[in-house]
Amino acid sequence: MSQVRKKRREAFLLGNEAVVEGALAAGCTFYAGYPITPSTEIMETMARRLPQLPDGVFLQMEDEIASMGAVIGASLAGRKAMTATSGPGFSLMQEQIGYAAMTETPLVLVDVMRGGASTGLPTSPGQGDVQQARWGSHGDHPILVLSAADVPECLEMTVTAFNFAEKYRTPVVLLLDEITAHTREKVSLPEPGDFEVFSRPVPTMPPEWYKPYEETLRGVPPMPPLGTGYRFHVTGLSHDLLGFPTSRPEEVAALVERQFRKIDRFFHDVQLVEHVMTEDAEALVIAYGCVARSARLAVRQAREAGVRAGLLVLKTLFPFPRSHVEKLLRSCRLAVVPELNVGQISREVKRVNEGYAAVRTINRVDGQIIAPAQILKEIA
Amino acid sequence: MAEVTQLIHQYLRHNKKFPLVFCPGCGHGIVLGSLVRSVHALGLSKDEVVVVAGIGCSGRIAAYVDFNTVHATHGRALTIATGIKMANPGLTVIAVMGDGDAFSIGGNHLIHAARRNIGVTALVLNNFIYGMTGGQCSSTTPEGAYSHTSPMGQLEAAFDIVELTRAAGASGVARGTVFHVKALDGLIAAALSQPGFNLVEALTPCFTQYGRGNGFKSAVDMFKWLKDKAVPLEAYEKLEDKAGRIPIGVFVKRDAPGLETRYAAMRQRLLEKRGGAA
Amino acid sequence: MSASSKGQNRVVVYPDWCKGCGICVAFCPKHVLAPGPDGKAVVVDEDACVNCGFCEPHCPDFAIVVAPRNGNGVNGRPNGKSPATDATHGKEDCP
Amino acid sequence: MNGHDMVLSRYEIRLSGLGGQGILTMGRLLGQALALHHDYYVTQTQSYGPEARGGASRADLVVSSEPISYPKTEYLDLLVALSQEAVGSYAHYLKPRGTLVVDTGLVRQTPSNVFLGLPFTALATDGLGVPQATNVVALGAVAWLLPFARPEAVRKSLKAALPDKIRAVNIKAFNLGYSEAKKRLGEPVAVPDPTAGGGDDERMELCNIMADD
Repeated sequence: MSQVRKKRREAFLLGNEAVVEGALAAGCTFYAGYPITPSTEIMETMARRLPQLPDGVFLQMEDEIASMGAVIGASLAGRKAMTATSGPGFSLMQEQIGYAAMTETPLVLVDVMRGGASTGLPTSPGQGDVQQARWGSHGDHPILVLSAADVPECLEMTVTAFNFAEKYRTPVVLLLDEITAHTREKVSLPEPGDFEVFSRPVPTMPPEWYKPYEETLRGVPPMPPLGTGYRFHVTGLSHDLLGFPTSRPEEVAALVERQFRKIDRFFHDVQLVEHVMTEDAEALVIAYGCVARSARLAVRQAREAGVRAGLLVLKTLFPFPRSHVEKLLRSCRLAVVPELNVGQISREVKRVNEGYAAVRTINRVDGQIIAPAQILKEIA
Repeated sequence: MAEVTQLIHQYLRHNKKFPLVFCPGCGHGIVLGSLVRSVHALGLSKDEVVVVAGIGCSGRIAAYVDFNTVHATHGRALTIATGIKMANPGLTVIAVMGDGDAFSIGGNHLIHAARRNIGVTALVLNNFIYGMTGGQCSSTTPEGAYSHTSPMGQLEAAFDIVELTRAAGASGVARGTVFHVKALDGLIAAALSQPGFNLVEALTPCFTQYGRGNGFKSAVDMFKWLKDKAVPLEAYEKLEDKAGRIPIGVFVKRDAPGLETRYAAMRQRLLEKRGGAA
Repeated sequence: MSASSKGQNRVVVYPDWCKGCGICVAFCPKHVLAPGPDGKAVVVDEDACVNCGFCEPHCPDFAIVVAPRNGNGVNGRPNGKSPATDATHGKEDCP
Repeated sequence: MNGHDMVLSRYEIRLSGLGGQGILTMGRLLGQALALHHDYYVTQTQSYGPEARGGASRADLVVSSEPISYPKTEYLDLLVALSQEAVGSYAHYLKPRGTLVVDTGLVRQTPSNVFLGLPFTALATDGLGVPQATNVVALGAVAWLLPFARPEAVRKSLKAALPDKIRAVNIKAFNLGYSEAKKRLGEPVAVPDPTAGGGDDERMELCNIMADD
């Protein structure tokens, strides 16, 4: 993120509204969605903003499946497109997430997590969609999952989500929670040039030579908008370099391997974390989303009480930033993972821990945020 | 007539495997030919045509034609088509679907595509059955018909597709058959040239999965059945005994702009308002 | 399209693409086509063809071509070979 | 004039009342004024969902000179309660030296007799003839009571947020609340001094107050 900070236009925005500012700054011109609490303000703000753009398109679709379909269609036609939803809608979108991953269609999906399974707690925070964001769609596929903890970060991470989507030709899920989405804070409104903005690579060879799923240096094939002379086939079936269905084992394997490799090779680029006083930390908190804010206060309070506490904020949840976490686990005695679920990221932390540190979890699934005091109790 | 087949050859992807994947006597190839002839007749270039197909036998059509082709998820062809059309209204977007695609799993998308009158042509290949999965009943399987999932005869009524789509607000609704292929060419071409959402239902027999279990002796037998039972709408209305007869032709023809046109007009109004205020 | 073209047409079936569904055979008004030994359509009476326009668009597999004999041949090729396969053409030489 | 620059460490405010009283708007306006026209960090959250539709309504603000970690309120420095129900639900979240402000026309009972009160609804209804402006009258009082809030900043935020048609009456309502508070509630409330340690025990020096109008 290269954000230039200077005196500029400011606004007092909801996290959800900041997402829209980020999306527009990243070049998003297409939104299709279905209203659902607590993500609705994203859609409502898009409904006001997009028609004001010369080529902006806003669509309210009949359900979340259709929303994802429209977003995929728009992306194939060359648009930077997004949708937003919450738990129940996120479940409905899983089918199309897999399709986007398989066809390598860039898009951004913001999931504002609410409490509970099923209809659960529509107006309370939760973080129960973390593993679903990674593995919700059937079959092995790569995906990027990001998070944001405060309102300015909602804006920044939305830009990042679009950049990653375009750069790696992949669906990117930005996980927010009800607290982050519904908190108002001051945000500097982006001016053109504030953010580095990526757009997908397009083919530069004559159409007859274009192979839509050919290996490239980065593993990311160029992608022309529909209707520009490159007439190719897009399918969710396992496909060959030309995009046509294949079941030949070597072609199928090559496709899946490249799809993973295009992201695996760039872990250093996509795995974003923030270190807060971790250099000498004995007691480490690993957190993301609104819980990271509580953790920040708790860690400060612990430091004031003489405990060498530190905080690792995960901005990228998947691919799980293993190297960052592993390094800190080796140097601390205790790692505390507070989450608004029964233990979805702690599962990943434990997986990479390999006995270095004691891993404790704080889990809350009653629709209430984990308060700083609760975290402080575990680390102090 | 030589141009008929040779024309189609020009629109096929020559690196694809032929013959077509469809069973002997399947009407899908005929619809594919009809689609190609309609596009050709309208003088559209291959580049400006997008075919979005669903899942099922009909979905395989997309891979064969040398347009921009998208093979979507099951039932979702119209959603992707909607996104494409709104993103680039200059494209001619055709959603090719089967009866399962369009009326069962994608039924909601169909009525909403019709309601918002998005400028997409839905070409539905209705064979009354789920062919690719091996012959299960669909929401257009006639009452009483046999299938692997209605082994005692279908209890449920079939959708009246014309009334459904008409009520939902489509610009155009038409029905043709693969036996009446010249007429079908015309129906598709008319649908492609009319603004808004246009649905063409093409009755295309599936002998393998539907015909065999329902008293047909061969694919040819099913074509004969279509020939006998399908009646042009005007004649159908005059029939005294309509039982078992299928009206074909144009049922709905409204002059209504597509959503993409209305959207562009709204954007233009906003632009002018801002320009005027400035 | 009319009887006046009788005896002036060349009818080609590409056996590679024909699946032997029998539609062309069943509906040909002049019995130009008949099922061959493998079930695929063969041309048995080309001279009878009046180019009525049924078989070509009704062939689900794009395997039949009917063209005037005095024209440039089928697909611009004098012997009407399949553009995709160049396979042996149908028995258009049969009486 | 009110509105001193003060160093704040998590000053927590809750505005509460019934659905329809405009509590959420009041929270947004106050937050906007403090965040955009003062040098403070502000987080504003609010109640959503059936709770917000059914009866109770609340908007919370945390105001601080430092970046705010935990965005929700924990212990309130200021509670504005425009209904009896709100007093009952939230009074126990007040810090020991926190300030309770109630609508004396609607709240019959308070947990202790240490509270400030004005008949906001009556002021809006009888004074202005616009009962819908109750929230803005209360906002005026809050602007007076918060020693660090600059009334002209709140007015600016009000003007920016409201459509022309109702702007004038709301500015009037704001001024009414501000001047009534100044007249009847005494000085702005004390704000804990974070540099003094045990801030709750420290009381602010009273401000020199000049009426804005």
